Amino acid sequence: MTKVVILNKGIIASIIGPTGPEQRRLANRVMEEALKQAALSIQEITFIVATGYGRINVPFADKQFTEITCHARGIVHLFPEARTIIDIGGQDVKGIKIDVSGKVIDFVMNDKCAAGSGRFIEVIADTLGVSLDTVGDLSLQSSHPATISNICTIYAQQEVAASLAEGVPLSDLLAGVHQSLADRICRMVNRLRVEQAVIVTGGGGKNRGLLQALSEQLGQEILVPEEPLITGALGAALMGKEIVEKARQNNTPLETKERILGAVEIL
Amino acid sequence: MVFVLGIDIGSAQSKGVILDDQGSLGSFECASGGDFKLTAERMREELLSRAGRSVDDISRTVATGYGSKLVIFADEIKSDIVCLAKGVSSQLPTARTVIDIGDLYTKVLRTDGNGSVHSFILSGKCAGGSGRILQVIARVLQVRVDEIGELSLKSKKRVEFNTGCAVFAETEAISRLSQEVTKEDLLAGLHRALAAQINSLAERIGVEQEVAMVGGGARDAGLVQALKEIRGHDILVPPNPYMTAALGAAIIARESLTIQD
Amino acid sequence: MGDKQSHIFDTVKNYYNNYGLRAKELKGEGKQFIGYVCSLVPLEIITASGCTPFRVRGSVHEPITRGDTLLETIVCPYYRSVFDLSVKGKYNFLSGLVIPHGCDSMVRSFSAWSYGLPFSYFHFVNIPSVCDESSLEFFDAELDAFRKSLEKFTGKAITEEHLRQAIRVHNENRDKVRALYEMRKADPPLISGTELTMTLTAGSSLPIEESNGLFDQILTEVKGRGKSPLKKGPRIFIDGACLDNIELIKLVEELGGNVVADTICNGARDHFPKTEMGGDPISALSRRYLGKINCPKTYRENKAGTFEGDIASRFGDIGAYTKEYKVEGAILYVYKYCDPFGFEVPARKAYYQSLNIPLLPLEDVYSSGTIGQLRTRVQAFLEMIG
Amino acid sequence: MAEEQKEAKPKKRMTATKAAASIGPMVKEFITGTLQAKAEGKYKVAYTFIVCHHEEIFRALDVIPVWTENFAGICGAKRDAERFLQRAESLGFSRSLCTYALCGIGFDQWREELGQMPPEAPWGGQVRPDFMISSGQILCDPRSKWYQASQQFMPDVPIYNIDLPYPLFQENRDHREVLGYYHQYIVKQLRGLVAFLEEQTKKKMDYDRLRELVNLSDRTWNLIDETYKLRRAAPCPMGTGDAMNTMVPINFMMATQKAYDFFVDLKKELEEKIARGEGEVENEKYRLMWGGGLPAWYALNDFNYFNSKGASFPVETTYRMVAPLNEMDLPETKDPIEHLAWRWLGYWTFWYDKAKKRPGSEPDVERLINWIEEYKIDGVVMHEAFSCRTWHVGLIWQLHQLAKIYKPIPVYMIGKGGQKEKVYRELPSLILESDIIDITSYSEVDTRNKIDAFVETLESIQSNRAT
Ligand SMILES: Nc1ncnc2c1ncn2[C@@H]1O[C@H](COP(=O)(O)OP(=O)(O)O)[C@@H](O)[C@H]1O
Ligand SMILES: Nc1ncnc2c1ncn2[C@@H]1O[C@H](COP(=O)(O)OP(=O)(O)O)[C@@H](O)[C@H]1O
Ligand code: SF4
Ligand code: SF4
Ligand code: SF4
Repeated sequence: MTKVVILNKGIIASIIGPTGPEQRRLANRVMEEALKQAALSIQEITFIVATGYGRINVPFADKQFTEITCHARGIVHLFPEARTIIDIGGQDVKGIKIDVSGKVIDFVMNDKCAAGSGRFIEVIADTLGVSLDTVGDLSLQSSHPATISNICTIYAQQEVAASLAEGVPLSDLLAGVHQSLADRICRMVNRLRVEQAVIVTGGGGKNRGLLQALSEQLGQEILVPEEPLITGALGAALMGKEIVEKARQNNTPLETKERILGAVEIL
Repeated sequence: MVFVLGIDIGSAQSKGVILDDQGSLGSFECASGGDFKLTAERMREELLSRAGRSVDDISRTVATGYGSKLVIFADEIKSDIVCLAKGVSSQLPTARTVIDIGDLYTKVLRTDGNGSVHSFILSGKCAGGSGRILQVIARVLQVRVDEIGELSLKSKKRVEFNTGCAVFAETEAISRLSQEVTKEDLLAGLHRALAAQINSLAERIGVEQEVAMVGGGARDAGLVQALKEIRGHDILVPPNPYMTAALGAAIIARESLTIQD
Repeated sequence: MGDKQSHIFDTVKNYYNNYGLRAKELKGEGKQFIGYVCSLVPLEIITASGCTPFRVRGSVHEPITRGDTLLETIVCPYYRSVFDLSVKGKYNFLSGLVIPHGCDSMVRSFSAWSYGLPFSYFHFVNIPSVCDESSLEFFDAELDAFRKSLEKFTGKAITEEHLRQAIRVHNENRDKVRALYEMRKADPPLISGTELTMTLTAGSSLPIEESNGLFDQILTEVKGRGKSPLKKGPRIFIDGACLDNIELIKLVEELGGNVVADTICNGARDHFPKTEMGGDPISALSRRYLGKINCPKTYRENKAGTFEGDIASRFGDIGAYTKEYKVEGAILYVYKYCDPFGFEVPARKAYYQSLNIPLLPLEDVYSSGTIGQLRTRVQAFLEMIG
Repeated sequence: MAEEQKEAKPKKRMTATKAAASIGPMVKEFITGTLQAKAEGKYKVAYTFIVCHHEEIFRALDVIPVWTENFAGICGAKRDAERFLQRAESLGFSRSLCTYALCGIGFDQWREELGQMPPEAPWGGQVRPDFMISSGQILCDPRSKWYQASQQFMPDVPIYNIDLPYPLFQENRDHREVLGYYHQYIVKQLRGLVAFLEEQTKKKMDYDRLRELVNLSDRTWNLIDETYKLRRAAPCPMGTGDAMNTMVPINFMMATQKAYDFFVDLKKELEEKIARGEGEVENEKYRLMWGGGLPAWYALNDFNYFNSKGASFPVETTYRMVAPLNEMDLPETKDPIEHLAWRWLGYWTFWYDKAKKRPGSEPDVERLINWIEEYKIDGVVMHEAFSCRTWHVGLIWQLHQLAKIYKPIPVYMIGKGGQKEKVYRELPSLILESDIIDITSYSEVDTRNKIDAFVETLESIQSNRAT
């Protein structure tokens, strides 16, 4: 998904692009929409920061930062008490450790295997024919989470389909899937020695079932921003704002790109 | 006259063969769907109707494949390794190494031409090296899976493609397409990478010639070609590589009848 | 970089990309090359025998295929790649191969190497895993056995004089490497990490005298530089085993870091310690290779009785280097399935923490396919410390 | 996940021998014994590793060994290793490292953090040691690195690392040329161990007692060899599944009278079974060799699964950590330390001369060949445990080599023109893949499918051979 946040004093536009791999490269459209919402032209934007998987491929961005820095920035802005951030995205999951001053001091990421990312849920939801928006609440109805014994997304997909045919309730399967992903996430972020407050962000933060499983397995309370999808983009915007302010203070020129809304190739 | 059935319930596709003393009376394939029991029933009906026979005419049924345990009317369940060996040796008696590229797993086995297996190996816990990735990419390219072989053979400039995860292959393919890589070159790259992976699996049990390729992946001329290039020798593909395990199952059914006689 | 100036780096690049180029040429002239892996093979003995030591390396760009025929995938990926290239015939110009007891992967695969490759000479050097007087005595004997086996192979005696001469030129080589590292102390460094690793790698494929010549030229070139090839950025230290492909270092530098020092096997670990001149040469060599090469495979007693004291004595060289080269951040790069380094990750982490140097631990599989994943991690790390 | 796995605890495994069934309580007693010894404080307790062949030294000085591999194995067999592995992982250790070590380190760190045993510790838990004896064996890095890593969490516990090399097999060299200085070195290392233990226990080594203990274990070595050779009988009276239990006295109890007596009893039991014609399986159809790899401890029931298909395992290369001393000509010596060093070298070089005589062979392959003959083996099964390189690298190569040089089973097949011809084919083999104690790497369905296919393979070969 592509998200755009336009910032002035406060957020003046925030847009979330459509899901699905086919749309990932249409990021420029999302930008257009955001500009429309803010009633601005791209020339009027002072500084543009890109983040996320496709950050290097955004032709009109003036600077790139990784999701780790941006999520941390965005989250600390929203939750100054944050010490541990778990970002559950479609490509990967990251754990970020923050110190008292809001600085990133350590982080972990999973390897490139869909089984450890939000995509796992997408694939299974698709197999079960339920929409992403509903998986969380559906799974919370379960009292007997199913055991998902396969790790690989593809094998798990097969397993879930077979269990469904055998009559295992949908909610139990979804709960099982959330347990399984939460387990993998936990194992990874435990390397950071999780401390309160724990914030979950990224698309996974919209999934209440996953959040509950995570909270149980971590043995920690979890906070979620109101709009978890945009914290990365928000952080990027905040980073941009800082750069602009610093340049103004020091009276140095801003290095910017040509403001052309070209197509974006997302990796 | 005896009639036997061989039924292979795969994770994606189910395959069946009906045989009499002389040879095959027909075969059938269909999607496995979610309910394997139902699929098996339907498979039996289709095969019977193709051969113009009724359930009572069937002396023996052997089931194999991912969903074989759900073929409740089967007289015996056999592992696909043994069925593949039987199937291949009936069609290609000179084959000593058989590579089966299925939907979830790739399997390699060594046989002696009589249908005996000497050793075998299965791909591991990651679907990245099996046939599923072909389906995934076909969907991204918006072509049918049976078209990708021909397309790949047309490639002039193969790209480097990391197979890795079967799920993320989708994302990678999309990004490549947006970099104006052609479908043909992309497929050729994918086939090359997949073939390399399959080859190293095969090498782990040692490859003896001749080599036969079967299963869904063997229908893919691009993949077969890529493997030939990597191995530097020819590879045999039986007339209907998809049916090999089902055929083997049917042969086993027929053989066990003659032994009992 | 001016045209004339970059000439010598073109040579380096050529040797780096066509690894073994010079060996193939010299083989035509009748020179014999003996391959080796790891920092624990006493190169001086090979040089003294009249043969040329040649470090066999892997390639992150080449998928491992034939190697998997004979070697389980639970061997560390670096070693599998080296093996794979070897069985594919890439190093067929070698006359022999020496493998030390560096780790389990090396020990357990020795048979697969010695039966799977066409070389006429094979030798395994046992390396003690502790370092006391009796181990040194044993190692003396083991090195003497190595010397004898090479004598048998070449048909020529290896005299003490040969050994002393070899020690001298190898020490010269080490001095030159030190001098090259000196060039990294400038901020930004006068030589990039990418250039340096490429240079050392190229050097490990050449006869020692040629390597000395090459390093001299590089030194002159770099000293003459008015300006660094890099922009000023965080000064990064690389810790880990063998990193004979430049991809990671290049990535760090592309993303704005300056790689200024290391303790990798084909870097400081291998090139810094020198062999004592004078005295019995074999015993001097055993003291260098066992005593001075700070490899995690060698156990050195925790005399302090406290954890802090222990890590300070085990990793003290890291502390010294990071101070000397004004390091601001470190990357600990460990291969999956590597036992000697893998078991030290938490202790090393704690040590960097005690130095107050931020650390990025990476576990990787020796394939260019993971560069994308590494990119995000490295960039985030640079952002974190920047 | 951990909870679910605990629920799925397998049914108790059936053993074929009474002796194997008696092992469980023995191990339990032995672990409680270490806890008690520590509590009483009379004797010193030491962490240590198996297959070092010098336990006589510990026993002579009344040091109580705690076999850390054993404890990890128990956690695995109880399907309760996951929480310790996860703890080690969260400390920064990679799962690709030896999971025995990870389990042990995870447990130790937890115990140190709590100042007491972790909750519901298996069999009361692993005791805090007074010191740790690492062993830098040429075979195994973890055994040299493990305790060093544990020391991070108990820095006051000293380590003594004893180096135990042996000359690696090199085709073009007679190992006798170097045995001399190897022997000298090992002797010095062992004396170093004695000195360390004397200092720790404040006792003097009683060399007469040591000599007696060495003598006892020598006799036990020979007795074990005789006992295991009884398994050549058809049907085979005891399989590898049981041997994974009877390895306990070999590896954890050597140099005790109890171990000796255990094998006296086992020998008697096997002789009786053979006399009655009783096999491990009722109707022995296939004789398989466990040709390499430590077992998956949580899945020992797979052996019963093999058994249920008529397959018996008369021999295994794993844990047979003794060799017949009467077939080695070890130099005579009165000094027990010197003897231990010779025995060590004799054990590791046992197959060297034989291997030299067969082109393309090497000791591990040679052992397979010999045992295939002696135990009349129909197929080879190996286990590749992903986390241990020591015993699991080289297996594929050994199988390749075996196939190249050893083609013992003639098979008739239809050749050109419908003629039956005699061909020689290799032994069928199966490599199972999972781990020693990391259950997340194991899939029962996959494993059983592989076993099914393998047994069907054996079946079809037999029926071909019959025709
Ligand atoms: N409405 C939703 N309800 C539950 N989960 C969602 C929802 N939307 C997205 N997700 C989850 O979030 C993931 C995508 O997260 P996102 O942060 O957008 O990732 P990325 O930035 O890598 O594309 C999806 O894979 C899915 O698991
Ligand atoms: N014509 C074709 N070209 C390429 N791939 C194909 C073709 N037909 C099937 N496949 C691939 O083969 C796989 C199915 O193979 P199959 O042998 O039926 O597997 P299984 O028996 O394990 O279910 C599918 O994943 C699909 O990608
Ligand atoms: S295990 Fe499955 S999800 Fe993970 S990389 Fe492999 S194919 Fe992808
Ligand atoms: S990286 Fe580690 S495992 Fe690999 S060869 Fe080096 S020491 Fe051995
Ligand atoms: S032999 Fe294997 S399982 Fe045992 S300690 Fe060594 S690495 Fe671990």
